[in-house]
Amino acid sequence: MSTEMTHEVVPYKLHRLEKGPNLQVKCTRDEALKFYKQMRTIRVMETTASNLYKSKMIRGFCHLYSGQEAVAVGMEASITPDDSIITAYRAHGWTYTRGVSVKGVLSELTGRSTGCASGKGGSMHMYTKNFYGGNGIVGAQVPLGAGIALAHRYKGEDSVCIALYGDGAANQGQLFEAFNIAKLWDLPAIFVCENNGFGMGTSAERAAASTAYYTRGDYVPGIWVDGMDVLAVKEATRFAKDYVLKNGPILLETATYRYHGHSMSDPGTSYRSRDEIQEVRQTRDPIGKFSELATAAGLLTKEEIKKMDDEIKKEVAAAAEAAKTDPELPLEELYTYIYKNPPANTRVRGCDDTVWAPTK
Amino acid sequence: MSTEMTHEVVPYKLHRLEKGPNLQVKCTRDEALKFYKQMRTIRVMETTASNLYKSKMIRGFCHLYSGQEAVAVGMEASITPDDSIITAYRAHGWTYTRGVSVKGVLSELTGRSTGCASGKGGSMHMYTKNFYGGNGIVGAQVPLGAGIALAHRYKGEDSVCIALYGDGAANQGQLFEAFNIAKLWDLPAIFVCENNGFGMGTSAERAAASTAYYTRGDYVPGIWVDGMDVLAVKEATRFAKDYVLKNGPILLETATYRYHGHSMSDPGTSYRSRDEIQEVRQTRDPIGKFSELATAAGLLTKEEIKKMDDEIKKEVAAAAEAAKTDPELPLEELYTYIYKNPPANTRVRGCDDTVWAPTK
Amino acid sequence: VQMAVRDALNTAMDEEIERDEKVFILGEEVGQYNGAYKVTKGLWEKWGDKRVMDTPITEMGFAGIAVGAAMAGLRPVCEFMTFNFSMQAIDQVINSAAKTYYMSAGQVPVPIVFRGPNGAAAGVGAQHSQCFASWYSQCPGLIVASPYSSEDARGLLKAAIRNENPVVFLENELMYGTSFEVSDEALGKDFLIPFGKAKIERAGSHITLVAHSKSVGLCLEAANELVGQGVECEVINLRTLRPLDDQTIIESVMKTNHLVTVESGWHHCGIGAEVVALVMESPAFNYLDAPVLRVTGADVPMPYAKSLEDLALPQVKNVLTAVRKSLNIS
Amino acid sequence: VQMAVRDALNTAMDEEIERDEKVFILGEEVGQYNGAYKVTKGLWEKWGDKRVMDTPITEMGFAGIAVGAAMAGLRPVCEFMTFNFSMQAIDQVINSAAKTYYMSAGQVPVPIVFRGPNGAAAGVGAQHSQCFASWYSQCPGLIVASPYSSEDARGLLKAAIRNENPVVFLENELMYGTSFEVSDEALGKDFLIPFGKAKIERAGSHITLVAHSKSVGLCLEAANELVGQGVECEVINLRTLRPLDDQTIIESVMKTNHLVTVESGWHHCGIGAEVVALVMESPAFNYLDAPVLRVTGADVPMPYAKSLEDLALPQVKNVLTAVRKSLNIS
Ligand SMILES: Cc1ncc(C[n+]2csc(CCOP(=O)(O)OP(=O)(O)O)c2C)c(N)n1
Ligand SMILES: Cc1ncc(C[n+]2csc(CCOP(=O)(O)OP(=O)(O)O)c2C)c(N)n1
Ligand SMILES: [Mg+2]
Ligand SMILES: [Mg+2]
Repeated sequence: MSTEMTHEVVPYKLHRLEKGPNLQVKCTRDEALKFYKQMRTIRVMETTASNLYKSKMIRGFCHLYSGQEAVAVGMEASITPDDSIITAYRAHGWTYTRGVSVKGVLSELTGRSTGCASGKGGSMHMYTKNFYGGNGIVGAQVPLGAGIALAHRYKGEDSVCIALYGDGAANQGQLFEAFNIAKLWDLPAIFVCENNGFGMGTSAERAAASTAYYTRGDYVPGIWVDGMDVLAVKEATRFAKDYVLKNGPILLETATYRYHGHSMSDPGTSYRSRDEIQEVRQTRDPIGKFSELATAAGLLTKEEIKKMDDEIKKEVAAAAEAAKTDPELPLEELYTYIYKNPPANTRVRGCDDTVWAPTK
Repeated sequence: MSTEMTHEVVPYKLHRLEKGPNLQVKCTRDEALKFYKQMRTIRVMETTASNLYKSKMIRGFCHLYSGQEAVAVGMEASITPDDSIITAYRAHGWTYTRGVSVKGVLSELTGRSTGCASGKGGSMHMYTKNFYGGNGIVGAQVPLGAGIALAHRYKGEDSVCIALYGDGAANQGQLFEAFNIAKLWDLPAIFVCENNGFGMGTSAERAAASTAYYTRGDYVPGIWVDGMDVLAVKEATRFAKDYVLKNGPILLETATYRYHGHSMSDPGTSYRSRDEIQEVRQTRDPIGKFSELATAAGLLTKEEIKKMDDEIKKEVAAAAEAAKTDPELPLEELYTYIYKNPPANTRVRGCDDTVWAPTK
Repeated sequence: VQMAVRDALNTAMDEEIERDEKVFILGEEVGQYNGAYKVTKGLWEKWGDKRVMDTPITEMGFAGIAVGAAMAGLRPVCEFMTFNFSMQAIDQVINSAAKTYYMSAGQVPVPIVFRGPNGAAAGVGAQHSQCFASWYSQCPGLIVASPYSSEDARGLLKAAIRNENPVVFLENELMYGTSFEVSDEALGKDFLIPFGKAKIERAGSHITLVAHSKSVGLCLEAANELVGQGVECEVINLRTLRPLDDQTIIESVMKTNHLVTVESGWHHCGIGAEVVALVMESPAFNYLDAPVLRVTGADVPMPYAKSLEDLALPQVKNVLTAVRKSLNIS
Repeated sequence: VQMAVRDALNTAMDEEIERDEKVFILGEEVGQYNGAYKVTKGLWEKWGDKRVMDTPITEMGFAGIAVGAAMAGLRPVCEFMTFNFSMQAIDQVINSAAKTYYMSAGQVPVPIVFRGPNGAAAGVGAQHSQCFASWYSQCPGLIVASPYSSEDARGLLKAAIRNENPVVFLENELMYGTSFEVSDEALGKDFLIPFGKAKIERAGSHITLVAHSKSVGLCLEAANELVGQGVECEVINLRTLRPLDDQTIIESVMKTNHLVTVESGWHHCGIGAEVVALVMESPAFNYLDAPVLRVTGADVPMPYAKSLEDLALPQVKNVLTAVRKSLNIS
């Protein structure tokens, strides 16, 4: 078995940068194990979420991350838990890579008290240390992310904030406002466009006058990176983190794809063909591609992979079981966590004037 | 006396354009008379407004256009009354060039019923045919302008809409949203950044990570033009109108300057020096420069100019007199024009529940 | 015939597009995708790009464009995928659409409809469940409609599209699939419901229930239950929130002497509060035999978990509690 | 000593910046220009770029950045040049600031203050004169303060900056220059006014006047005039609009049996409506000897012309009219 491989990534495209990330990316065996495991876990978790949704255990919106795993896993690989992340409603994968257990994610999806937001947040609103959501308003997380970056710099920390948004979100005006301020103030913010080709039922081309998202920051330098290649993402993120700590913001476009519909209620096949999805699955799948690479290089064996798959399946199945059976919060918790440290005698009004509940 | 002159303008800067407006711009004697008269009238009108403000006849905000006259006059020269215009609160000059009399403007400033919005709008909110204000919300007029352009195209008219905004406004997110849609839909919109160097007390450099405003539309082509030269503005506008009718939106940056403070309450000298203002007045003044040019070319004589100046002074003085003495609307008009065609018996509530006024 | 609210809205738009060539629809996914909630289904196929325009996800931009187009003489129907996202564009609704006719002393009317689902859907959490009824209805210059039934939906939407003023049209996602019996008259191409007129959905003599949108259904259910107790509720469907039909409310209260308001938004400065205040200031005050009570959404951001969500929204039992308290029965 | 409201706000911020290094101010023209209305005068010079940040004219962007910074542990004071412009950023205030603590089940508090002048100034027209008191106070998760006097301004702003929650702090431009006598206590560095507690500005036994911000002054003036008629008004300065101090209002009404509310915003779903509704639902209802009356801004967009503007805003005479009507005197 080898202990390290070197992989040549699809060339980056650069905007306002002389020099980009390395084209040759190293990967150790430990990394390979970790990347594979994380990506596969997200995939299985999302498939499980899809099933839970179909059996009506998950309600409302449920935006799955399948197909985009390499972005979350690759980025996490180049940052530390002290760095911060904020993303949109397509948040399950990120919640997991930020350290929440599969059970914490799935139980949140089923609205259980053991969910990572105690069932108050749901699919779109998950949080953990240095992970600020899970925001349901397209684009709103981008200025928030710039603000988190500001806080890192203000406190004198050597940390960065990654703010993620979709190709659809890329046209939102508040992004451009955030880019401008981040550049004026040289904030350590990495703005990441996860370009999965569609914003709901609208293809990138129908929504954007320019789909070269890595250039849309104008005066903010940008990099296009193959978002289906975990190693390319990892290297671009390493470069970006280093860059923003020295120079202020940068923009990454990660070219990726979503396999499922926009949310569970969207079959996802009216605006693209099943063939298109199939083709991506076969030729660009981040997990498939990475395991081929790692086995070919002798970093991982098929057996190891099989074993991991089995373990992951079991872990996720157990988590799903808990997510089905764990209790929801007791009803009185409807009225808690509206305010931090409310005055002792505060009462919250319920749906009629006979209900005045205590809070905390 | 000559009947025409040719003037070489300061070179345009082009963004995503192969070919720009002509560098040699012709000007007839009739045009010269008109341009001079319009620019001078605006200047005198604004000086008069400043005096009316100081004597407390004008209240609230009052944003003067002095220094920027060449932009309004030059643009109007290349469009027709069927084309549309929308601008921000710095609207007096535009209201005049769109066809409202000096009296209509000044009376609006003093809140009189003879004002062009009957005194309901005030300094920031003036309107007339194909002139949609006078908008007080920085940036809001830009999507509105794109919508007016849409209406022209929808109705099959060969008309365009000019939407103006300041250098400060140029960072507002909704501009970028409007640019994107205008480009996707190829709307006949000319977006014009009147760069007068400051947004209130903030210099362009302190507010914008890129002050090359003519490039800020990214995929929207742009032209920088000397905004102190009425002929350059005229020619660029001719080019732009032709361009947008064929190709969709374009962006113009007109480099100009404001002599007064941001609004009357701002002395305008804490963030720039008196010398700076003086220097612009002496070397770049749009009226001074144009009259030099026209007299040197023998298009106008000093005597003619003097005569025009006298007439303008008189006209404006008479308008100011009316603006001081014309009546305000009768009080019952507080309650009119809230809704168009309200049901016959509609009553509007006043400040206490004994007041229920008729409306229309 | 039976007709779902979704179809009532859809046919209303279809007919108005046909009737007036100035009418067009724009918004996110309204065209090729047939609408996020399929309210515009088939319209793009039938009418094409000119009349049904898909926009990028840029509410401020496209709402501003729609308002500009209205100022220049068109009649846009601007869909917000949900009204939650109208907050991004609310300045264009309030400052550009609602105030311009007044600021221009009548020179620039703004005939536009802003429509989309308002308030809580199911399981969509705090950012996607807000009711904007009271915010929008606070602002003079706007008309605010909030249909309950399919008939309301058709008649109010057609009236909105033909109106010369900006209309905020608050639908409810949870009602889209609900079918109602619809009269022949309501199927007519010129079926218009006037703004500012409430509908008495059910006459009764003991207590008045005032509601809008989905909450009207709660009132009717509660009224049915109360019949068994010998209580006859009068149920008023407001239909329009601005202008509010104070007359119908006042007359009803003078008859029943008891009033409960029901809405799913928050209580604080809500529609119920306004109804209470207007009754106070009216001759009906002296006819009140008990204080007016409000049934509203709980004073919390919307939680995701089902049991909590249920508790955060008014239910029939809250209406019953309020009615019984008002009538002092158990 | 006498202190202008402007200075009360200025000293409060200065002291809080000094006290806690997480506190900083950002907004348009707050720094080098000393604030559009000079409320932040001298602070940039004293504290520098780190603590006082000038932003571009991009409310959504900088409000979002401020909220993000608060989520990450700082304590931003985000100035809107006026609250009219907060509409551009209102989604960040409501959806990001107010709801996140709840959505995260307590994991992400958002300690931030949004402040600036609210409501009508003088002669600035319809787009620059709106009162946002009722919109913001509708939303759970927010605290909404509305100071009247210099003491209010100091004590409430310091409390807001130290609070763990998002606070919307509604100032009034027309009051910035007004001076009030300020107690020694109020000059103390730790002078904090608790939220949810109204202040009885003037005790009286015949009628209760409830108001916030500048309207408190109208009530006090009216009260002075009425003394001559033998009428003693009790004037309640709400200070906080969310949470509302219902107890103080209720107790007062049970004493005076008459209530008039006064505010400069529109009546429809306004603060007055909420006060009426809460009184209705309280034991005070049975103590009312007359219906509660509201004095509010006229139901129109704000006109520019002086005479119309005067008529669009509540004046002492409107308060007198309402009081006399309530007491049935002339
Ligand atoms: C401001 C706003 N407008 C509209 C929506 C509805 N919406 C939710 S997701 C979405 C599509 C976003 O697409 P993209 O940014 O590409 O992200 P992806 O879903 O592909 O991850 C839309 C329109 C919203 N949540 N917020
Ligand atoms: C959304 C919004 N934010 C802030 C303001 C306050 N304001 C009015 S004008 C102005 C400066 C605008 O500068 P610029 O766009 O350069 O135009 P100029 O005044 O130079 O013509 C500001 C901050 C406003 N009216 N609207
Ligand atoms: Mg996408
Ligand atoms: Mg400027």
